[in-house]
Amino acid sequence: MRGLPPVLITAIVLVLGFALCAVQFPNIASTRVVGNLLTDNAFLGIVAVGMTFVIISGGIDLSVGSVIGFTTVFVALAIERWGVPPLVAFVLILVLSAAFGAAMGAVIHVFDLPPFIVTLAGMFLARGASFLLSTESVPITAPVYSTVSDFALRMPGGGRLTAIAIIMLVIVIGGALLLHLTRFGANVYALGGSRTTASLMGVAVGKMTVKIYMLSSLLAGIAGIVFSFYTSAGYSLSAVGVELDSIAAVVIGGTLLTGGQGSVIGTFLGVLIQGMIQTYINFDGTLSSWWTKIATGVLLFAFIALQQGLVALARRPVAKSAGAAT
Amino acid sequence: MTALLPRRGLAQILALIVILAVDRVVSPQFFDLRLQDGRLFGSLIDVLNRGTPVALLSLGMVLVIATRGIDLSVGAVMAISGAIAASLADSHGLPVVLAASLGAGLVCGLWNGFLVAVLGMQPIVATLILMVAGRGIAQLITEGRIVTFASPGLVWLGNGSILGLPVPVAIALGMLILTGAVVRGSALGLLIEATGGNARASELAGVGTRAMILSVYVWCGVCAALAGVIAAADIMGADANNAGLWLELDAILAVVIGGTSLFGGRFSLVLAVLGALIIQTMNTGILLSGYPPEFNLLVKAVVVMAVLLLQSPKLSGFAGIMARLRRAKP
Amino acid sequence: AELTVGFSQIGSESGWRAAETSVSKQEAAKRKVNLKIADAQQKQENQIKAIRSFIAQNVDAIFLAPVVSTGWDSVLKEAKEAKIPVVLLDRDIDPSGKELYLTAVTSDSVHEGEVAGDWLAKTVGAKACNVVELQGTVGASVAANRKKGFDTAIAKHANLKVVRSQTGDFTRAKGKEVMESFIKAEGGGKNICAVYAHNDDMMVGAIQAMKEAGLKPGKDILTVSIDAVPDIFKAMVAGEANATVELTPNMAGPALDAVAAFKEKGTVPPKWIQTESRLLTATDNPQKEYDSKKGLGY
Amino acid sequence: MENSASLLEVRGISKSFGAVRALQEVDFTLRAGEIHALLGENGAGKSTLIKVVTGVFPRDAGIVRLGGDEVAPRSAKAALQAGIATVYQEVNLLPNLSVAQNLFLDRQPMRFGIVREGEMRRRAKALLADFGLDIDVSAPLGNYSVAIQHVTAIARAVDLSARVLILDEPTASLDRHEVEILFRIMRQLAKRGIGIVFVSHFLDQVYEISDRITVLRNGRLVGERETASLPRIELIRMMLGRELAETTSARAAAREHESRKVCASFENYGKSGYVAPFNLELRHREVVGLAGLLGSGRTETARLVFGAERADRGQARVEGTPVRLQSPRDGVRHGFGYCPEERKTDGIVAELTVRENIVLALQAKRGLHRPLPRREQDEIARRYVRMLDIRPPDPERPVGLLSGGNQQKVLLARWLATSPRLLVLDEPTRGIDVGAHAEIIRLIRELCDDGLALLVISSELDEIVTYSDRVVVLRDRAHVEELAGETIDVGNILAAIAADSVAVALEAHT
Ligand SMILES: Nc1ncnc2c1ncn2[C@@H]1O[C@H](COP(=O)(O)OP(=O)(O)OP(=O)(O)O)[C@@H](O)[C@H]1O
Ligand SMILES: Nc1ncnc2c1ncn2[C@@H]1O[C@H](COP(=O)(O)OP(=O)(O)OP(=O)(O)O)[C@@H](O)[C@H]1O
Ligand SMILES: [Mg+2]
Ligand SMILES: [Mg+2]
Repeated sequence: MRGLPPVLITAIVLVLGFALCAVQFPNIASTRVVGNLLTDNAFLGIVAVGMTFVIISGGIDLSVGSVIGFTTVFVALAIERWGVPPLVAFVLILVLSAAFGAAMGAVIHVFDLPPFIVTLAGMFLARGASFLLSTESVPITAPVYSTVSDFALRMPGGGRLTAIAIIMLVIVIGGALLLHLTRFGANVYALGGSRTTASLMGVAVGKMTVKIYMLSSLLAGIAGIVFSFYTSAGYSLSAVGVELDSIAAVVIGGTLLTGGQGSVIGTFLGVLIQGMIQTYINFDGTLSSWWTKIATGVLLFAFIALQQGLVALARRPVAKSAGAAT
Repeated sequence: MTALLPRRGLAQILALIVILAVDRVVSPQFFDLRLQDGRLFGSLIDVLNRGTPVALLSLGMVLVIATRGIDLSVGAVMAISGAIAASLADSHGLPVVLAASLGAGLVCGLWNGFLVAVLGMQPIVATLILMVAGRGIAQLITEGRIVTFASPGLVWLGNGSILGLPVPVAIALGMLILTGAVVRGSALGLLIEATGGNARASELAGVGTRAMILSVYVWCGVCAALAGVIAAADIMGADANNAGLWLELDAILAVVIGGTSLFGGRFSLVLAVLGALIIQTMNTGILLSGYPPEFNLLVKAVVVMAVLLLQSPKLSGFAGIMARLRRAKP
Repeated sequence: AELTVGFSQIGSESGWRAAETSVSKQEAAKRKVNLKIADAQQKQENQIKAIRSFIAQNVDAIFLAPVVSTGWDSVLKEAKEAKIPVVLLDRDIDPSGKELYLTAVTSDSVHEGEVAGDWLAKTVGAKACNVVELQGTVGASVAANRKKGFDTAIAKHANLKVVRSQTGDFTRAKGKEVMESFIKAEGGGKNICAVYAHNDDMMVGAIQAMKEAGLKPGKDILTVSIDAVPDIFKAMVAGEANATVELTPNMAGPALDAVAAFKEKGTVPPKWIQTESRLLTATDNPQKEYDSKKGLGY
Repeated sequence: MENSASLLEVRGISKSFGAVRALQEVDFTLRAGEIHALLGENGAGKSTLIKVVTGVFPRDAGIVRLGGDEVAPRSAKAALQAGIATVYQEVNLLPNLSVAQNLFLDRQPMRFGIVREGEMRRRAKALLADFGLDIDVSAPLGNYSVAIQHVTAIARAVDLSARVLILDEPTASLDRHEVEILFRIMRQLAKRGIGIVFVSHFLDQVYEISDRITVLRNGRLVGERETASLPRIELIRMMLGRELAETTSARAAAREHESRKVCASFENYGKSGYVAPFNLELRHREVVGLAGLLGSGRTETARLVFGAERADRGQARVEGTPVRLQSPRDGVRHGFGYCPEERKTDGIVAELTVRENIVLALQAKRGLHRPLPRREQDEIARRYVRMLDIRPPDPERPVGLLSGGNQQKVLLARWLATSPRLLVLDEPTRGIDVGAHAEIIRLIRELCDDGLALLVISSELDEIVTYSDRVVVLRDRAHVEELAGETIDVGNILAAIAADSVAVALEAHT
């Protein structure tokens, strides 16, 4: 199975980290904290799934944070000010964000421009558009919101598996299936291997590029809706910097930024590792703003170094299979 | 007719001219210059002066990107060096202050280079570590305060003038010439381009690719540190919380607008600096225009896309458009 | 027993914020309260995470300096379920969440803008006056409120007009850059009669820009800003700044007292403990203000 | 076969890249059921013609008819759908995907929108079995040697070819045995009525397999002939536009062995899991050939000798002095040079110009502080462009835009420019046209006479026999035999390669 060993290693790193944290703060080892970890990182997990596709295909999408921000504002205004029923608002925003991603993908392909820059422009655009919609934060009072926010499966030990956590888990599983079991997924890897070669082998590179960025923006839209559930509000400055968090999660999860390798499950573990770091720092609670940043950096380094070390260890020199059998 | 014009850089120059023209439209006094206390004064000078930090960053960034890397930590390094400069300014002489803050940039660059070249981490995550932690270090130095200083030497670096030009602009020009001389005067330029173009092949050709990668990150760190010192000198204080915030994106943008590919290889220092100027010309234009700030990002997005499309290989810039027109005729 | 209080702080985006953090620590130490501060790095999601982890740790009270006014309902409900009182510091949240917190210790940022506007109107008198405005970060509620208050105050005076308004992101560097362009756009500064900045840091940058343009801030151009950080008093002493509206960094003191009273005697504090928005000008002994504030971690 | 209908008709195709006119009014006709060789020098335009036909490059002029209907595929996918399957010269497959995925990319067996992994693997195994390959098809393709990758690419194209199969230098990295298998399959396909275009620089193979030959020169059509009625000399004249004294496979006169000083020696040198420890002496004025099957460890030996791979045992000496070869830099410092076999990934820096690629190793050797002045660079570049006949003779052209064979020459020039004492050449003539092939072999001999020590790897045993003074034979990543002097001939080498299965070797030889 492609990408499994690094994923296992990432999982080991996560469990190890969790155990270490639990030794220091026994409270961490509770379903409550685990539930929180899933809920608090739900939107990050969802965008990171989309980012995984983009990065494996050899691209990058810097616009996701802004798309989340835009989505929250749009949804809030649609429901609260324009009187659109919530479900219709969701459909509208998902169509809108998918179209936005498709447009970025098309520009990247047609004009042969670097994704980094095109999506950077997309990031400015989406954030700018949300400022235009509203610079104030808009509370959402629709009953769906309180129903969804209050919904949770109780786990033994008082933990709550919330609706948004469930949405995230479903998307992670769906993403993994899409990436690893479908033709679309294989083509994503193919693009990451080499766009030229993939094209010579008959992959419709242009269509794929459009679809991949569309998927990423669509998931960012869903993440935006989840974020609006999470905060019951729309705010133009929400989710600033999420693009970097999700890229970090994807990379920690063992996906190569150069494309062609990686997995959705790895990304999910990467998200959890980042959540762990955050939780640890919150539990510690003695860190000043600057020590928080330094500790985040150090822990990020420690996790990546540990993981790379383990991967290097695991990569035993395997004799290459010999040539033709005669 | 294309033979008369430089092939590279045409799109950038064109873009700059167009944006300058737009600036002139939104602000009729854009090209006014006058002498004020022995120093030129006017919007054009503002463009140069405000563009300096990003121009300096892009000088380092362009080399990093040429090796197929990226450095997200430059904003944080600016904050660190600014913090160090500000805390030492009133108790030490200018040489010590500069040595300490540029030294800090060098150490930061070494760290990034070590992670990328020796540990083999992917540049974007390797430098993300310092991007996060570095600002923390800067805040640790200032303890979250804005550390102000009055040392005339350092203040002069930010606000003085040489031959009518603001000192930061002179410094940036000097750094451009210095970097150009080092990179193109030695074999560094060729070896960096080879490393970025095909690291495996270059390694096999005997190029010390690790040393190349290490050195570009170090230089990037030093450039960022210098930008940080200038940014601190400009406001006579180190604002560790905000100095250089998100400037890494502007620097990367400048490099790309300057025509250097994010996939490494060929690079141009002058065009990267030109890219920084294009961005600043746009920013200054936005400020002068009087539009409500809610529009800032939208305008930025549109201009960036326009500039990029102008140099898209598919349209192959201006020349491509001309060729198309010519072909369409018969 | 010793109280443990979790404080979800926004971050350290400005000198004022750093001062609030360090004053909070001092106030907690004074009262022998164990204060756990989680820094959210300007992100709401981090604040929510922090509150959740405070709940998981079963603290005695939670202080929250909300980065944005909305989106706290569900997490504050969790706190309420866990019977942990929540006190808002420095900023208020959306009215729908009223019953979810014990009290809010805040200033009124609309009022701050009004104080600034009133001062300017009074100082200018009947003379026509073009004002330029340095806004805070686009989208920040404080920025919107301070703008709103100021606008309301000067709306009564037809001679006052805001001619330019741009964001300076609450920072010195941007304040300086934006002021430079204002000066260029307004006839070298000749058409500007006053600057209003949403915080002092931007004003300090703007003052430099004016000086470099050969203008005399405080004389040629009046200045009024908000926060009362030490450096603005330095400028006042030098005659380069005219007025500032104080935003006290001591929000934790009253909050801690309210919590202690609530825990010991069950005293329910008022829903809003408003801090004073003092107007401080050059006549209010800026040197003394500077000396008293210098050590607070701004 | 004579009267079979024309399947693929190309008329008046032209294609320019900027100022370079790669194709001018080329006609080409492929009939159903024939194997048609497309020949020409390096840079003649063969690959370009193929890419224009399959829609990878847009064409400037001309038409393409497939089975009588005009077609204008605008992408490789469209060409595939029209029934034209192609193995392109340079880009093969995707090393990050599994072998099975590579074989079935974009046409995987599906059920309910889900790829049937098991079924796909089964089919992949069956497909490769036709080529005598039994490998783990779920492993990433990149884990396998170039040869296996190439076979996979061919297998994919064969499986895809509905009407036309185009093979651009498919045999460049195959050994005799695999070439045999390929030819067998090509004949089967032709019998089924599929038209096959075959590009190769191996004239023996062309005569063995093709029915008809089309020759291009400088982007123009020279002519189309029946293979059977075209004498070899005549074919070469068509390709080169001049006579060529055909290289004989006769050995060069044996040179004095004693007079040669040892240049570099390796004692018990090796790396575990890579190559078994070996002893090797390389002398000035001497060519040592490395022979063996694919995967026998020739490239690995070369990399160890050059320093591209670190040995974990043994001692290396240069001119008698013990040295440590830790990195390519060490190799370069000691005056070694190495032309790797995978020129695209390990050799050229595509974006840089011919000049820059040529001076790269020399500059790396001189160090940063002594940049070659531009004038000197130009001079070096011009010298080698002329000496090796690199085309187009423009030193300022990005090397990635050169044809495959010309890229190979640029690599050779890179190392010659460093005036090395030892040159390691891994498949130096791969993809090189007959003219240049003769040139390079002549060059190898000359260099050798000038005192250079050479270690040459080649899958063409004739070639090895022609220039080698000694031949080291490898099997299973170990040096198994050394032949010298009169004992060097193709038969002996084959015997050594397959010492334990002589029969196979003999069969392959015929
Ligand atoms: N993408 C390209 N851009 C510019 N020039 C090109 C490009 N591809 C090929 N050329 C030029 O077109 C000419 C024909 O090249 P082509 O690759 O078709 O030769 P070839 O006959 O296949 O040679 P070889 O036997 O070496 O593979 C060469 O001069 C080459 O430099
Ligand atoms: N350490 C390495 N790093 C990168 N590539 C390697 C390394 N070792 C071997 N290779 C490549 O892997 C392939 C495996 O070589 P292979 O097993 O085919 O040996 P060989 O005897 O040299 O065969 P041939 O030269 O005919 O392909 C070679 O193409 C070689 O270039
Ligand atoms: Mg070719
Ligand atoms: Mg080999």
